[in-house]
Amino acid sequence: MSNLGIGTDEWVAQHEERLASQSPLKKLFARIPLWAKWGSFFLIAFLFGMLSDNQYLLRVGVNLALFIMLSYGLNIVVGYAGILDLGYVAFYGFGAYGYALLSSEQLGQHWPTYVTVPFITILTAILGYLISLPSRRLFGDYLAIVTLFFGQVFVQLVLASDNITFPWADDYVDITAGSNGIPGLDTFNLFGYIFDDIKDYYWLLMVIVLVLTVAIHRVSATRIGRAWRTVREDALVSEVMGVSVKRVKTLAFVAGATIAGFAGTIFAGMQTSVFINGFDLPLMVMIYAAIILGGSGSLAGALIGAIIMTILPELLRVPNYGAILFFVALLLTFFVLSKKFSRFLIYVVSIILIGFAFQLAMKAIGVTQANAEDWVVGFTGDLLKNWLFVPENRILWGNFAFILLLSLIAFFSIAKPIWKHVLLPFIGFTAIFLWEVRLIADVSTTRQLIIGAMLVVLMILRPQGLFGQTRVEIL
Amino acid sequence: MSESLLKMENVDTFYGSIHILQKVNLEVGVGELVCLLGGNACGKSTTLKTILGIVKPKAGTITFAGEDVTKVGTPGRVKLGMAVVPENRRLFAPMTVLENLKLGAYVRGEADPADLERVFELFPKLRDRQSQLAGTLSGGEQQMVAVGRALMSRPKLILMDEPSMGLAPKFVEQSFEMISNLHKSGVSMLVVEQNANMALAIADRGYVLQTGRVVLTGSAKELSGHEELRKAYLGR
Amino acid sequence: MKLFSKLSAIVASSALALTGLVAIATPAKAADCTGTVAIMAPLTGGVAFIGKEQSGFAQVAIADVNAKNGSKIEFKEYDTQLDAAQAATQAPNIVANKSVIGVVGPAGSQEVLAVGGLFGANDIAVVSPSATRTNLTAGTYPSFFRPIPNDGLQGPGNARYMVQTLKAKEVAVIEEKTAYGTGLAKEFLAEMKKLKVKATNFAVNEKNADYAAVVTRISKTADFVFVTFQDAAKSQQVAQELIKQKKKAVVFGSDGSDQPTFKTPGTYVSGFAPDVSGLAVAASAVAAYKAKTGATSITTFGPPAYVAAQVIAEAAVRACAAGKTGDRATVLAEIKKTKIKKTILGGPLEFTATGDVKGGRFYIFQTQKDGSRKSIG
Amino acid sequence: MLKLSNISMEFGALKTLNDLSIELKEKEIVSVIGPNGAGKTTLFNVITGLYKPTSGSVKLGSQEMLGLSPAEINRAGIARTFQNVRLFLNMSVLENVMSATFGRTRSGLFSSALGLKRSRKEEAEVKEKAQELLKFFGTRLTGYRWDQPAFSLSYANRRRLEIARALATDPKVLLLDEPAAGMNPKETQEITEIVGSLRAERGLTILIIEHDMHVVEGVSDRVVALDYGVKIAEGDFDHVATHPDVVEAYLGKGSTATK
Amino acid sequence: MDYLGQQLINGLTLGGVYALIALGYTLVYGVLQILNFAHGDVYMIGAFLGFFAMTWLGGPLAPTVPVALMLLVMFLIAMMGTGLLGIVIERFAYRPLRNSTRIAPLISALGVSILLQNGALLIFSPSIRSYDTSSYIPSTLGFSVGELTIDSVRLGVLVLSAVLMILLTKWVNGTQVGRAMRAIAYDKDAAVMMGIDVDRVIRWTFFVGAALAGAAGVMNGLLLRGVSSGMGLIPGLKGFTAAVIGGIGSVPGAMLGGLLLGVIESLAQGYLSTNFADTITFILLITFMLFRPNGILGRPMMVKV
Repeated sequence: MSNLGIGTDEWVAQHEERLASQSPLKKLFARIPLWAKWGSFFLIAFLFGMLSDNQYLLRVGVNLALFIMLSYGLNIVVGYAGILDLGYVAFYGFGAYGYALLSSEQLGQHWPTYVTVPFITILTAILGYLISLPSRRLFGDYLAIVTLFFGQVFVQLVLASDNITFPWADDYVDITAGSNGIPGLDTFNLFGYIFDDIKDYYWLLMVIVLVLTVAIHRVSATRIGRAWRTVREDALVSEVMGVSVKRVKTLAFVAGATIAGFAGTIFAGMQTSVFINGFDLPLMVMIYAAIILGGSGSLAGALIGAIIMTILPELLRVPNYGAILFFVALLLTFFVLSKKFSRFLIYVVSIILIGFAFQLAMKAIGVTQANAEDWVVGFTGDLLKNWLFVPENRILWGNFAFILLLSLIAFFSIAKPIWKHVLLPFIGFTAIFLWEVRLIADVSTTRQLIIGAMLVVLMILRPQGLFGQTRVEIL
Repeated sequence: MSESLLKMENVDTFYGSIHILQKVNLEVGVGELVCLLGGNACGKSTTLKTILGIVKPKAGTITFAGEDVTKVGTPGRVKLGMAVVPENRRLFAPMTVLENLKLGAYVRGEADPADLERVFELFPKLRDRQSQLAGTLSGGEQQMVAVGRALMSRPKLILMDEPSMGLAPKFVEQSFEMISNLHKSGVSMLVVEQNANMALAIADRGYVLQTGRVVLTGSAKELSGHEELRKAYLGR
Repeated sequence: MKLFSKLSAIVASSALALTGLVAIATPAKAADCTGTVAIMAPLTGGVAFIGKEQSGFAQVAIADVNAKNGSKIEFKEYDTQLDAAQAATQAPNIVANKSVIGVVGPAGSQEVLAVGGLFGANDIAVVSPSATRTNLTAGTYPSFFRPIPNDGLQGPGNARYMVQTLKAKEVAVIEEKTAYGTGLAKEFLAEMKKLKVKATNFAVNEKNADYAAVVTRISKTADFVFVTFQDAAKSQQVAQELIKQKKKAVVFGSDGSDQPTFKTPGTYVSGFAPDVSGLAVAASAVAAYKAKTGATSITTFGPPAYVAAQVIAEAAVRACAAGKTGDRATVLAEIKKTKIKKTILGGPLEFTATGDVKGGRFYIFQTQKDGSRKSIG
Repeated sequence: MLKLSNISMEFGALKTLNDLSIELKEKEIVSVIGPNGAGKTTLFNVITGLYKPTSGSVKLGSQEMLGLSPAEINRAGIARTFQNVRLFLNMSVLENVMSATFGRTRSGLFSSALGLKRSRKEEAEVKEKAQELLKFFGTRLTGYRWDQPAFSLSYANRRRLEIARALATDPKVLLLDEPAAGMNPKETQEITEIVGSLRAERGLTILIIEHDMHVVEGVSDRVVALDYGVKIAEGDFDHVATHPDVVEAYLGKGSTATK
Repeated sequence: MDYLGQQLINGLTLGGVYALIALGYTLVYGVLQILNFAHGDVYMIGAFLGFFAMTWLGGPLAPTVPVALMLLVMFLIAMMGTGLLGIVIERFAYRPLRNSTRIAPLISALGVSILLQNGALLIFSPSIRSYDTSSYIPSTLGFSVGELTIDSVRLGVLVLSAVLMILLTKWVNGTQVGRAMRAIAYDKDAAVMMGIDVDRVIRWTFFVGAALAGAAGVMNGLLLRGVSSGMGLIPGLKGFTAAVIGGIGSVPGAMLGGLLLGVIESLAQGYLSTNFADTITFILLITFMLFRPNGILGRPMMVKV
């Protein structure tokens, strides 16, 4: 009776248990020092820059670096300070258009790069400050919508400002060239060094990203960073604990805006043209996806998220990569769902059998088979062409398969366990059929479908993002 | 002990990988008032959630009113006759008192006027306030609405989660008086309390929970006299 | 053990996938005449209908050329979402792909601006089926061609027809703020100014959905409403709304409106083919396209893409005949010599020195009571 | 030290505080009791600047607090805890405490980003201070606990952490809102002792809201009883606890049972 | 005066459509506090379903059934279809995330939006469909008051959206499910303890919200004709805007917000520059939000300490 343990601290008692429940991989990863993880990323980036001359890959690298800057910036605003800023991408556009107007024939200005870039970056910071002023009064979703409006005002203003008529003037004034965009910008020219190769931008951006990483990491771990997070957690308490909430929020807003504006100037110099549709909601959405996938509030998460959102869509342009992703995901899903290896094998065999049965059935009812040349795309098609029966009217069959698959999955989710086992192989077969008949042939749409599915699945599996901590929120 | 109303047998509950309840056995008889005591994070509210079916146990069975309800969801259990007065009362503040009461009868479909009448008889104050927003009531009145709401589903068993928490001494007293009266009128109850002194004063029996295990059980009288419990929970 | 068996299964399945990958890495057996035509188009996103149709028609054209000449020319899609930055990212990818001999696209003038220089420097022909901005053929992009007339032809042409033939006294313009719509409206307005006819411009956002408010603004005395939409359903809406609001003005659509959904009787539309509906030369291509994609209708964006792909593929075949299979410079030179008697657009095709259609012109139709179109000029 | 004079607070027609005056001398511990809804927490909100009272004044020493922002009031030397424990749940225990030093530290965005010596030194000091404050609560909040997110703490520990966080702002006056709520008798006793030692060791002036009469009796120099925003009794514990109005409105007839 | 009247009618009809979309946002937000960004795409699917119902019931030029019946069936099919879609979306994309942070469902919703858009692209092909009703609902049908003309479709849209909104208000305020919905909105855990089947109520919420979007989709088709896979983005955004300026979570607020937005847009286009109309609309909305930070009918956020 004496060791009932009444009154001992419960969590202390469970400490060991919680430690033991961590997976070994996680522990191993936790043991690698921070600098080594980051270092390896920059080392790879460095080696790639040294070794590669592939213009396309370098361009993707530059896009990635710009995207990293954007997600770093947004991560400060959303991830650290918890301000849901849906107009963030306007700062990027502002930076780009600012640079464009001062470095092109549009207004006949050709300022030197070392003046334009700091000038525009500071101007973006001021803009960020001005926009944060009215935003101080607002919270949560109301702030989100107002920032969204700001973003839209920017887009609409740029679109409309190619045709400003004044009551006193006969002709109209064209400032931004509207939907025509501004082509023919000066590339960067730093004290005589002309950035005429994509690699110049690659190195420039690598240095910037490195510096930003170190700087943001330091800030986030110290006084200001802590204050940002307290504001995110509970602004009211933060204020009561002596944090000047308005100032700290403004600081986050301005810091994010500045980074975005800076990135914008580099983008404009690299691209040597700017068009407004590149600074609208779709990009905004992608940046959000990046930081949330990576784990909102985590610097590494912002980086990984940016990598996923930049590299994956590029990879998926190649049908075979898409196929690998699809089949590996399919196998993995079946593996996880079957729980036992033997059952997994049964599923696979069943799918194969269903394929042959389908073939026989189709031939029996006299459906004409499509010419293999018409539908085989990529290596999986080659592998499967003798097994998979593809009817002639592929599009129609594909559409039916699509709807059938969705219905099967819907049934699966509510079915009794026994029926689930029966349904699974059919789901698998329908998925493969759909993939080969319809999806792989239409890479671009498929690419979007995969990205969409990935966002949903990743969020369900890891709602806090890849590098995010489990969070609790009190509303 | 009389005929059993609620029975938990060897219940194990997990949050993720953390083992919260470990082989918990607990029983409430018809017409009994049982209290569940324990310190912070010992699993008291998890026990309550497990009984209500909000948390599903990994092992063990829960029987209620003669039926195995281990796999039954919360609505089903409420339909069978469980009702709860949650911690901090948890009224629907922006809704009227009447709406709150009607929600108590949710599982029965539309509320029965006779049930409403019974609640108003029990708490005449509420009758005048039925169209007032619940959030604007005083602490004691809120407690009445919470109990009234629980009664609306004609429960066989009322679960009370920390009825004294955050209340002024006077209201605490009223609260326990109310519990005691309800008990006397024949309702079975399970009361979860930090305030062991008061709980034991009105309960028939009690359980002490510690790190997810039932470490002590007995009649209220036995527990009040238990030396170690005294030292840990009852203060002086 | 459990973990191990799981892992091994994963490894096995990925290995299987990798073997497959290696298998396709080995090149297909070389045929006599090869090469890849890259298709740059907005295949997803808000205006996917443009890209999908262009790509579909281009594929049909390549298949047709292959069938006719026994060549094995392939195609590859590059999705740009009508975004210049994405086009610029894909351009070096296309340049790096040594088998690419020419590009169908990009769809938008702004994309051509972003990638034209790079392709020009690499002797890759760019044949855009829908980039109509006038200044693209100013000589800056030596490898740029388009099988369709430019805005400089359509805008002023329509203006003159409206004023001189249809005797318009007052005109309203609905300028859709896209690269296409703005460019065209500017050319049109400039000509109207020259002709000294009152023209009021209403610039509207592409994302605008309801044109009732704009129609209400249109003066009661206006004779015509010139619209520069890319989606004919919008032109139809404006036409119907004019009737509902009892305005006398008649919609005059640019080639973007040249689709069957725009069919209010009495309206006008300009297009670059003499008669789109029931054009015999185009029938088989249209049928093939519909069968291939499952589309139910076509717009004006598709057929030019057929011609663009045809131009490249045929040039490639001629290059092969000259023993220069897959040589970009030769293909480019051959494209300059293009001479097609009758394209599926209904007319002959030759290019000027700067890449425009030689003798290109627009045709004007009026919609009849039964919804059919009658060519009137 | 802290002087509230003639404070009235109205929400529409509702008067939550009515011409209330309370004065705290240096190092004094005063308890505020009263039924739920009597205006106790409103009083705290007025003192910390979250609510602007309709009339009255709040003075810390000779400095007027009304009109200052909550952050400024905090930096002037008033810190508080919250009735329903409001920690920065997703930050570590240590960070929770460190964050409260914001008003007493200087390093800005750039000096942090550049990792200047000044900022690193400050950071080290802040960390040391936070650890020291946490040690104040014995072993409950030390060791591996420092890096744990605050949401993983038990209810009682959250209350303790909240007090530590308030202390990190270097207050002269500490306002505690039901520090013993949700604690069992043993833990309650611990809190009582801690409150006592806060005054003894750190020289704090403390205003405390509490329902648990053991705590009130154990710590208070003086007790103020409120009902409907009006002061109904003031004096030492025994005086207030036996005051008929207090018994009627707050303690109830069988008040001894609660005790 | 006529001009103003005409513009007001233009604005109100457009606003009616916005309001129906906004209601879906507000219902879901009210109950789950998540922004269902896939809502605009549900609306798009509704427009497609209505289109197919229309073509199925007789070619666009020759209706084989009475027009009224055809319209009824179009709305029914679109609303049932999108309603079910709403349930499926909730089941797969939101339910697993119900206890995570608020921002996770946002991304999941984004994924659903991409899936729906591109799925529609795949299945419905990229062709732009057009509701061609001119032959059996003549453009000239309607009535005039002086110079003011109100055509039949606009009037129908206005009346139908008003009816749907009234029904919805009744549903939310007067039924057990509606009450349960509000209870969940305020305190989900407490609602669970009352024995409320939260899953079921949320399913209902999604069904009703999505069905309203479906109705809006059909209305949009009848009113504005063009239907394509990418059409959901902007109306979705407008609906969201309307919901927020009305006070998100408030049903009457969403209606007012929608109508207000429609009217502002119309007047900005009608009286000021069409070129700057969107800019002006957004600046007006920003100003409005600054003066009424919680929207028209949103409850001010209580500072709870």
